[in-house]
Amino acid sequence: MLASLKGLWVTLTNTFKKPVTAQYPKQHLPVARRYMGFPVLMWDEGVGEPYCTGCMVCIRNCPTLCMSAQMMDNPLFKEGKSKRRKIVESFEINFGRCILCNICVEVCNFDAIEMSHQHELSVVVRNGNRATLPRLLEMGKEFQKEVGWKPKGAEEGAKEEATP
Amino acid sequence: MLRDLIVITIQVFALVTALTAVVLSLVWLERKTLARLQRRMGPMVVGPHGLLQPVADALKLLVKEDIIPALADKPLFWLAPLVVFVPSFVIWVTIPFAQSFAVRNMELGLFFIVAFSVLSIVGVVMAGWGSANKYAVLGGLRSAAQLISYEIPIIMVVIAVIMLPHSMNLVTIVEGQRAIPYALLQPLGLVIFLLAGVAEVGRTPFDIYFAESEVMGGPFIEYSGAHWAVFFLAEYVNTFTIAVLAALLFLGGWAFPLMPEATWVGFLGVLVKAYLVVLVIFWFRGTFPRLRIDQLMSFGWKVLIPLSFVNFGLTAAYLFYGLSRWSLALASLFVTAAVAYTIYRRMTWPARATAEQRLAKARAYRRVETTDAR
Amino acid sequence: MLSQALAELNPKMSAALDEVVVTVERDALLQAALKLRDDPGLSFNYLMCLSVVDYEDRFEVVYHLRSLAKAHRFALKVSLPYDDPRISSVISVWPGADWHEREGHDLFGVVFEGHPNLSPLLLYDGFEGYPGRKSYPFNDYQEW
Amino acid sequence: MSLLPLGEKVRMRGISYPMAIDKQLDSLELMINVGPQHPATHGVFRMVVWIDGERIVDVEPHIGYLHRGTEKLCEGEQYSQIITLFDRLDYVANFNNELVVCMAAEKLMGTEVPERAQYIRTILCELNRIASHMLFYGTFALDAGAMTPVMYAFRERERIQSLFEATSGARLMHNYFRIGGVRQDAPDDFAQRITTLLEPVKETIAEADRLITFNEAFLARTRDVGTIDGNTAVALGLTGPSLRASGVEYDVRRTEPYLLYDRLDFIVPTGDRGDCWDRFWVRIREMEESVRMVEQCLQQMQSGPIMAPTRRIARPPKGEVYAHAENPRGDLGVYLVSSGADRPYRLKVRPPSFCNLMSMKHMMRNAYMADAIMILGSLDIVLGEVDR
Repeated sequence: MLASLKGLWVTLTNTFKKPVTAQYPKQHLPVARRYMGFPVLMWDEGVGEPYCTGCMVCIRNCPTLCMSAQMMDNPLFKEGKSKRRKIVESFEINFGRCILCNICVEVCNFDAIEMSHQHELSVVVRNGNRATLPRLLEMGKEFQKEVGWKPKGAEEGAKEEATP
Repeated sequence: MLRDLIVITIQVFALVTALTAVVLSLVWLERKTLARLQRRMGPMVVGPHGLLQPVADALKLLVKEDIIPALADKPLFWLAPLVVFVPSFVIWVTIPFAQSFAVRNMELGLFFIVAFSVLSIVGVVMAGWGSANKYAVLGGLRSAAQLISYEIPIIMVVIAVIMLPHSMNLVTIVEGQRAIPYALLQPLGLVIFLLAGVAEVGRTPFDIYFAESEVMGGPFIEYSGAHWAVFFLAEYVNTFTIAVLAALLFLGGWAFPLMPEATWVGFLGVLVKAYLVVLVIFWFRGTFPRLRIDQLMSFGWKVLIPLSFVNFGLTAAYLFYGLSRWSLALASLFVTAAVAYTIYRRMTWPARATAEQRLAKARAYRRVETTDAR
Repeated sequence: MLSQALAELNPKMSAALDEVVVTVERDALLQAALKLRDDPGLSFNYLMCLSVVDYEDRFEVVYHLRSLAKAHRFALKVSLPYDDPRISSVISVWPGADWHEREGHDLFGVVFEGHPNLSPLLLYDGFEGYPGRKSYPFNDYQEW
Repeated sequence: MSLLPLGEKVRMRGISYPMAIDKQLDSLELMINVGPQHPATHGVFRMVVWIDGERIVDVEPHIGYLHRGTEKLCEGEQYSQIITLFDRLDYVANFNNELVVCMAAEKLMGTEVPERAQYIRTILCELNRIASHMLFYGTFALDAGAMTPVMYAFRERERIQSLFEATSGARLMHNYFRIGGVRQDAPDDFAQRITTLLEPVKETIAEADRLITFNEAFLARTRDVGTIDGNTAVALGLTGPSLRASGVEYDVRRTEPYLLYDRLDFIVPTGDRGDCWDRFWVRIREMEESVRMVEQCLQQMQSGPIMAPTRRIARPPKGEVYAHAENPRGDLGVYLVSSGADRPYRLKVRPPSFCNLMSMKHMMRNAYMADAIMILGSLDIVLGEVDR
């Protein structure tokens, strides 16, 4: 029974240590900088339009076929305000299907789509979480503000800062 | 006559209320204790530090739909919770909390308790059979075997305790411990009583008949709502009974040296001791894995029952030859330690030895490998 | 060594990257398997993987074998005609082939003769068709 | 009461015959469905158990409740997308799974993976092994009835997963390994984080020994339960720690070193009886070895490129390859047939849990009902991998 006494001692010593759990809905643990939440679209502050041109490369590469998009001529290009000839007209991501694999971000040539830190998007309806362009851009702006996002083309070679 | 009836009704009502309050506190205490053992927080939301959580649980259980399986044996299914519940409450009629603080102080109090505590087995087996569920049947059969075998060591230990003050009256037994608690005279008895008591109420490491990972709740698998709540209540009342009995029989109850003899002090003393024993039971639950049914039986029949006879024999020798108290205490302690060491030696020792051997072998193999590579 | 041991069974030897591949006739499979396991020089006692490959004109059953004592491995292949995919079961040689063969039967419809119980393993009872085959439609599932 | 009324024909083990009644004892076999929803089956797995009292007469496992057709799906996905599918096979050892499919494709393409990427992979795989074995340690103790170890084990798992999150961006489904390297370089404080992480892990492993490994009740439950000797284990195709517990020293890291295991100093703990306790003990010791390996890797690791120059869409040449690696659960193999396209022609996974589960029947013969749960737990199956 001596080994059992040892076991009792182990649990007893643990009793007087600090609990390691967090009270979830009240207390949110911080996520890492690289955390891959749901993908969102980025907003180009300088021009005032999304980075996304609706080129569909992410859609072709998505393993679960959770996105769809449409492209249109960019009105700002005609006015000479933007360098983008085409711009996204509509974009939809079904967050219920998305598996957060980061492939869309990797294949994107325009830094237009990023994995946000948003991960608490539960709904009660199947397919009830389809995000359209305005919502995606809204979430994207939030994410940009949260992490101080810059397009990768601008910070080439610059390393990501370490995370808490 | 009528006055007696009213008094008894009030007393019983008070008892039931008090026990329900105790059960609620135990539920909270268990959840918190286990949480702390596991470095969690436990219930924190309902009330300060989750104090009202058991109340919320109880309310939830009462309003929950009570499902009865279509193929269940309905009379058995309905009666089983009551058959488990009533004996566990009836016992309390004779348990004193202070010198003159019991519903009925009986001369054969301990006999009454032991006799009634066996009855709840019937209820568990009824629940197992009546649920029309194979897991429940398995659990019911297990419980019958387990509970009956573990009655014997308890009874033997209780007899050894009775021998010391020559009385079955709990008040007399406690008063007999004014000088020295029986836990110091019979440490072996206390250990056996605790182990067998834990088995009797079916808590880990002896929760075999409703082991969640094997028979998924055993006899109680099909119960829900209020029916299940009754079982739950009975389980906690039984746990508390074992704890209070341990406090009364071994830890000196309300009688401890150098304390005022006021009733409320005694009452508090019993309560504190009982809760400490309960904490130990919860601590066991947080630490040990459970045994298998055949191991449980062989532990009961081959270890606990012989040991309880040894305890009985030691006490008898002490009384017959009029030996000193210290000799009984030391002999009892020695037997306890020897048995504990034997079990350790037989189980853990060989395992440790083989583990060392194997590691040495694996390390030797690695050394050859690395020299070859170079 | 392999070719010697399997000489009378008419093996075809080839190499794929880092391992030896031997193809035998399907009638010779059991014989070859027994020899591979029991020959002290080979002692392929461990069946790592049993895969069925659908080449649309034929099936190939590939046995990846390993010898734990000799620490070598190779692949044994048997080619089966598409319309008659029968092969003898190697469960008597390597009992570990049990579920692999049931899976092959399940998904590809290859019949392993001599297997005691070829009931569906991964699919439910009464599933029609062999979903592992190339001819089984791919994308006609419905989202529910 | 509807417990098999007498005189009725009963279907047992696929055969229909009149009620089996033991003439001497008047006992009959009771058929029990353990699962698909049962706390001890670790997922949607069902075993039909015939018991005589508490003794198991026969057992028939049923799998396939989680069959997603991964192999078929792989034939329709590009190589980069397949990695996401492999994450979901063995969902407690994701990095190890990703590694095998990457290794298969790299072998076929002849890609040389840069050293730093190899180190990162080794570290992550070993950490994932610890995380996976921690889960085993917790759930196995939970099967045995001890409810505390699972909490301690998950505490360490959480620490490891937080590191994974900082490295790959996800706690479980990482999609981090790429054909030819890894997706991103490890964060700057990678080494330092791991060093701080390993201290409590080591402490927890030692705690496991004190708390449960040598506990008398635990030993009683696991010693000489579900024994399987080495030869039978090999014949049945048992792999990984379960095979090594039977005394067969087969570890892919040792016999066919992949990644950087030939540079690391580690031992392969083996058992000798092949019982549940041996399987448990081997896994606990493996955690210790993994900790040592991670420490060695951290010492040797240097900066450098993390991706081999590859094309964006991998197109391995025509051919076939069998790659395998030592997963926490055993030897995971991938047989990849390529037709030169950007999708595999056929991809067969040899999941270790699948092979381990097969031998369950052999171990459970004549065991007790409670032992069945322990045996199943000691095999440490992951149903995502068994059913694919």
